[in-house]
Amino acid sequence: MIALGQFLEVLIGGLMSGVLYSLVALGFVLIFKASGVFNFAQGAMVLLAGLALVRALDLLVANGFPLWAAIVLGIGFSAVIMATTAWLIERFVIGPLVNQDGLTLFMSTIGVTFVIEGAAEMIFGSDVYPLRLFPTDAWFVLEGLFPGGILVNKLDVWGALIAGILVAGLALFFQRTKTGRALRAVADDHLAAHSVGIPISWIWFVVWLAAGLVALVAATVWGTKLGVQFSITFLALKALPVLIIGGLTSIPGAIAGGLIVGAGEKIAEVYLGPSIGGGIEYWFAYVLALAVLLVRPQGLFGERIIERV
Amino acid sequence: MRVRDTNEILLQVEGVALSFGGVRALKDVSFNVRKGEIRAIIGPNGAGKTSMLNVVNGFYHPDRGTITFKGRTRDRMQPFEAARGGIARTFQNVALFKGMSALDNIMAGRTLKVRRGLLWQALRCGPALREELEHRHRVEEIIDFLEIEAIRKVPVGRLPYGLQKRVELGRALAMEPDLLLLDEPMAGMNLEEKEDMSRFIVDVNNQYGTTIALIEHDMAVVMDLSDRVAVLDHGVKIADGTPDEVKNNHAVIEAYLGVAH
Amino acid sequence: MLYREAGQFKTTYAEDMAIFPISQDRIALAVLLGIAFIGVPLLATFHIWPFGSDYLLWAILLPFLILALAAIGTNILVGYCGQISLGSGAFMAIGAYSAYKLATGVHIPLAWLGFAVSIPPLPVLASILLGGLIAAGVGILFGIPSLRIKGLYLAVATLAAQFFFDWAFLRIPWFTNYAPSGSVNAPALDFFGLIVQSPIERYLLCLLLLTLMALLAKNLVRSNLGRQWMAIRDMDIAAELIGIRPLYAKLTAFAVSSFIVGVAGALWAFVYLGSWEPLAFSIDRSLQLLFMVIIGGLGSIMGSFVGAAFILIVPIMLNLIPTELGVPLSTETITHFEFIIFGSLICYLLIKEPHGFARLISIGKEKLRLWPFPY
Amino acid sequence: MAGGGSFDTFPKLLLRNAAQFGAHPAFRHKDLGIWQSWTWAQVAEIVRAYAAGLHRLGLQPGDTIAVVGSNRPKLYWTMMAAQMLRAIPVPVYAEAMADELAFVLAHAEAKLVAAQDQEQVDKVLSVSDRLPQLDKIVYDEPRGLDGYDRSRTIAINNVIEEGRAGLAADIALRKRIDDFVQAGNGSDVAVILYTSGTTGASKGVTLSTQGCIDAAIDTTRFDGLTHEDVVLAYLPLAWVGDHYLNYVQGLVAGFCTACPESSDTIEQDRHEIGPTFYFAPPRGLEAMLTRLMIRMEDASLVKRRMFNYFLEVARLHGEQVLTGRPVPLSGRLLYALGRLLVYEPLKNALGLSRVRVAYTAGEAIGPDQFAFYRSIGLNLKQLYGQTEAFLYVTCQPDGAIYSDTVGPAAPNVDVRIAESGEVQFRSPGMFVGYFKDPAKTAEAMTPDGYVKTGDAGFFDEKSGHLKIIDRAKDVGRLTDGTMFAPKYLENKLKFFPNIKEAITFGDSREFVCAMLNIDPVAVANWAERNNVAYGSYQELAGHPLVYDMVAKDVAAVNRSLVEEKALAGAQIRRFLILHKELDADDGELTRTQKVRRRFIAERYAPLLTALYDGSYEADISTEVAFEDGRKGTIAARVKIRDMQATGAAESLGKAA
Repeated sequence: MIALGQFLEVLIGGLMSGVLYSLVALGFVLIFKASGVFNFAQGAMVLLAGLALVRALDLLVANGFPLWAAIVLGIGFSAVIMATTAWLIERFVIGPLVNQDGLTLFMSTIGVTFVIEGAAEMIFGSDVYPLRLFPTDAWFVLEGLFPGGILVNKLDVWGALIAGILVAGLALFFQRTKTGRALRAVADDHLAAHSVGIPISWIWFVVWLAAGLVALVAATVWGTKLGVQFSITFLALKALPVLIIGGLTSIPGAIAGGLIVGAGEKIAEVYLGPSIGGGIEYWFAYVLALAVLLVRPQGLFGERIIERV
Repeated sequence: MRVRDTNEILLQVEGVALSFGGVRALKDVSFNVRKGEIRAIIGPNGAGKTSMLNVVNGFYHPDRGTITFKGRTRDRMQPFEAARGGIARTFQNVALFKGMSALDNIMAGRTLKVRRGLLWQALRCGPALREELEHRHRVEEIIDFLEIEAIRKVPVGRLPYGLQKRVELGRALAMEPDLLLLDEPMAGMNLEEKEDMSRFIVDVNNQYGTTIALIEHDMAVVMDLSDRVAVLDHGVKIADGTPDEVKNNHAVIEAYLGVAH
Repeated sequence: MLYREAGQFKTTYAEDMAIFPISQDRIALAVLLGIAFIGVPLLATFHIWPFGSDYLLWAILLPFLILALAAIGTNILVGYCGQISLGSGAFMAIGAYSAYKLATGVHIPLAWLGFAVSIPPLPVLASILLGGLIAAGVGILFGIPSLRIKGLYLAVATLAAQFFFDWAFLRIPWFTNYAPSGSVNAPALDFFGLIVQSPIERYLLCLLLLTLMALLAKNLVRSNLGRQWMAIRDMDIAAELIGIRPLYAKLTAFAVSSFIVGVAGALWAFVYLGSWEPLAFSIDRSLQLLFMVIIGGLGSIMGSFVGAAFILIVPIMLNLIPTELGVPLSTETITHFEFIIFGSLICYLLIKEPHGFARLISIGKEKLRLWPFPY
Repeated sequence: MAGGGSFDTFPKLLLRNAAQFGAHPAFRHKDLGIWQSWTWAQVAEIVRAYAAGLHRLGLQPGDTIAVVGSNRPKLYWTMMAAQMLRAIPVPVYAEAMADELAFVLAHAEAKLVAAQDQEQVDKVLSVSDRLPQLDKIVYDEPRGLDGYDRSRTIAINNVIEEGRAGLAADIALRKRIDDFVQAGNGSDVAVILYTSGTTGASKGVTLSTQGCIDAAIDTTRFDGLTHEDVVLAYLPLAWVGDHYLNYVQGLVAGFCTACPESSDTIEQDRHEIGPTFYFAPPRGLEAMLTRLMIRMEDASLVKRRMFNYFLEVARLHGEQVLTGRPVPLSGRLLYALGRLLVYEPLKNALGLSRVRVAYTAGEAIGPDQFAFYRSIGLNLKQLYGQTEAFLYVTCQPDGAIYSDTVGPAAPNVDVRIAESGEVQFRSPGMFVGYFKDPAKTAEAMTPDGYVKTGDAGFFDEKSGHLKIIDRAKDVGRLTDGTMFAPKYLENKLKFFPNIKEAITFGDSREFVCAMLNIDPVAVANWAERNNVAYGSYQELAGHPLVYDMVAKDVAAVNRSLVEEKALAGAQIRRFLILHKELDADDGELTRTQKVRRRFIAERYAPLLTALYDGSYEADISTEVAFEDGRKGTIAARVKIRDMQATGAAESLGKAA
């Protein structure tokens, strides 16, 4: 019973933190779907959004704004920042590189990553800034079933909730809005965009903006969890294996991938870790992704790629 | 030296069918290529010509049917195995190695003939160097043959289309193939270039006795070039025979009137 | 203008295919090597400017030589074979730790079989080269996915290598000979009796290895194997149809690349750091190397040198110039500037000159050859 | 440096070279991407084997063997091998039409033909039915020929191989070849060069071995050519220039002859090989100059400024520096700088860096072009010669160079001006006669054994150099008996950028008049710069300002004539500018862009009369053919301008 309880606890914890990975992965998928760009900079964007938000909050609160107002303004501010970033990236990097091969685009986003990280820290500072948007204490559920019950972190629940809303929102956006449909068209082929009658540059701006906002959301959750700091970018890197597992082009895939990774690494850590020195989380996701690549290169939810001469 | 009029079959394609996700590109196509001949496969655009070539050199694997090359029937095989077997090929829209010079592109065609391995090549002395120089000499003969001395060291990306096609032919020749597949060798060329190219094709066939199978959608250019012509339309072989026979074949005329020219 | 080539003609293919067919270039190279092998040591021994202190030797030249070597390795994989790698740092680590184990004696207790394998400590040079070979082996292992997966996917595979080995060398005590701190010390650099100790000796050792391996690498990339790599990079389908086996081409690229990177890693640990921990080979190192080859020039050995030099010099300049101007920057700000400069430079080059500084240099050279004509 | 010495035949010279410079390169050929090279020793061995092979094919002393193709070592060797057998090589222009080829081969009774490639072989075969005496064709490049009738065509390589085998096997053969070499002497016919048939059917100029060698010894000494020198052989094999400058001088001096890879890589090949002795016809130099100026157009402004500045410096001091005359220090320094930044790089880019001596000849070269090349330090000189002389009649010695003379008589050449003003000469290299044509030979010679060049000229008082003014038959006289050389005047006029074509009249008239064509490009530019408005070529041609400008040029020509006593009287008194461009389609020019004086005189008769009846304008309407072939007529009123004869004309008058 204890064992099972502990397992459930680990599983739930894992799934929950998996949701956080999904949040970042969503950003990748958005951009990849629309522009075929494998956006290495997603992590940096989370950092930027987080820093912008937390610093704005601190400033506003310090100047005697009520918390709710500060939050609204702060989020507004960092949203503007993300919009600007999206515009800059489209205008100066992705725009000029249109029709380049994926590898070039990928490497360019590595460049972007560095610029964002450098600029973000230079402007907003490079310490650890605690962020308190959500309750971080825990519930104990099913105390009837298991002695001591199962610990569920409230923050994780919030995260899951937000992720759910986000996915629903995106789904609506893709299904209902003109731009959304245009995005799907572009994903299939760039020329189609013109037929839709929307300038490609606008579409890409929107995509990067969306990715930026997703990053902002992710930042709010993560910032609350571990405080806004540089290391967030590395956690964000984990979205890469999440994508590989879920499939680069599928939003559900991103979610599922996130959950798998999250649960997998926690379980591995707890049950395998001790025997081989621990810290498995550090690489588990990547090796899992590698394994998936070998059996199913397009990922669990991705479409098969057919080559023609 | 040209080996004509032997009836020895070099390539036999038997009842090949191929489809991509429901689209049937080839429906039960059969034809053969005799040793030493120039064989044309013509047909309007989208007749499945290129798919046919891709099946022959192992890039696509047919759903049904067999390919017999040099008496060996094989089912699934990788493109590089086809190359190893002696099948070379050029592409409809030139597929050169953009980052390399014309010379290097053709030198790359010698890969199958290279004997010395990694370490030797790294040291690049003794036998390895000697071998490299021999290959260079062989390649220079091809360059001379195709009259591209002047652009030897130019990155292929900078070459006009016509010359790129020549370099690509050179790369195929460097493999010293038994069967040379040419995918629309004269596509997008002006008249003069077309004449040059036809001359080269005939010379290759004469000089090196290479068997050539070429596909074209414009039948005019292949008629005075090839010994036998097969006609594909919508994945079906509708005619096969000497140029004259084919010219006067109703089905063929139909098919060609069908497409705007 | 400087190039007056009229009358330089080739009577053999060997001459025509030489690395430096133009005599002016050969002279320039000879001068450069002369300075590197004789000039610098002389100046350094007598502490003549700019070698008043060992700073230049220690803080710039030594890391430059080793990272240039690593960059060459990375360039073979990324630049010549077109296989992206975010794991070069890991392969440096593999080189370093394998060399360390070999040099300090390997002991593998196979308890369940009831006996143990042990190898006595090997000479340093042997350890370094074997370290490279082991890295090559691992490289092949992680290269295998590249047959099924392309570009971006491969990036993740190499990331897997990066993170896995970061972890392994940190958490598996066997690699560090159970050093409590987790940081290890290089053995004495004993080369057949002569101990490499002073900065100059270290400099010469690295210079020698770099020169040799650069030559071998250059030979490879201008031989058939190099052409196979580039063919795979430029158009893998066409490459297959002329008989190039993707398996062979890609795995050799991984092997050669990892070998060179591994050796560089061993040198970095043994000769430059002396004592180190896994952090020295983190993903930052991988990205740094990637930047070197992109900035220096994908698919160019010379570019690897240029890139390495550039990446090393910028931070120093960022430190020096403002100080000279009387507005010294905090180390933090410097790092931030570094990030921004490198990042934007990468984007700029990818857009404007995908072949990096190397191409710019060769364009300049062409201009000199055609002078006074523009083309 | 090597003279001919006692070596009176080419085979002997070849052996001498093999002995003296055995290890030195004799021939190079850019083939298969590299410069394939042969030392004198190797060449001697190959030629001997080749000769043996040809002997076995039945080539006898006195037989002729034609050589058709572009510059290839094997074709040069064919000539050597033939001469080794005391047979006579007959090089033929590679571009010759089948008929011309047929004529030459038939006339020369060629027994064998050495052809470069399939193209030439096909050409020969196509006319073989007209060539009863033709036995076999040997060819250099086998491509596409292996299907051919073995009994008629053989690869030169095989001939050489068989010869080699024969020599190895058969002592008698060896002996026979040696005997041929021994028996050979200076009186043997060395070669028959067919003059390209511009004037009627082409004539076979027969040259004696001794003559060739003596002439070459003189000129190689004159220019100090040695076995260290290198030439690029790119001019037609059959042209006397190539045969003399490369083949004969090569054997005499023992220098290396380099053959380009193909006609479209000549520039590249010249750049690689870097010749030390160079010949180019004025047209070639002109084209080279235009090309490089056009290329410079695209250079950055700064670079262009720099370039033009230093060309100006060169124009001021270049000639002096080259001929070692005193130059102000500032000039020296600037020129040195220019040499670093422009002249040397330029010569390098053109592949002329290593040239010690360069010649041009054949027609008059524009003084500006000539000056340009000399000013950047290229030792370019002029020579005057013809096939009958085996090239050299006169040539300019280093240090005494004038763009408008062709220099004093070449060593051991005896030049005189006949009463008629025709240039006549006697020279060591002069021809033996026209092959199978004593009549023409007699025509070409004076009773006292001088050769009539058919050119009119005179010796310049100051320099004592020969000036060629025109074809003798075109030279006329004014009614007062002054010599009138239309071509000479026309060239002088045409050297002005504004004047494209010029036709002068004066033969048996009392003074000289000129009809001019303005250069549309040059004048249009001028008009733009000076914002002169005009609607059409006709309007531009008739524009008074244009007349003024051209008048200046004409005046300049008149002034320059004053210098030359013989012609001072023949100054241009009146001129007009034609309302349309002379055009080959209207039959006013030959297809080679030469003006057809008589035709124009008829076509524009009204203008001609107007020129001489003193009226100041005249109406003319002419039929013209448009590009699309339609015919139409254009009418115009053309103005006529008077010119003042420059002072000296009067002084001449007084003198008379």
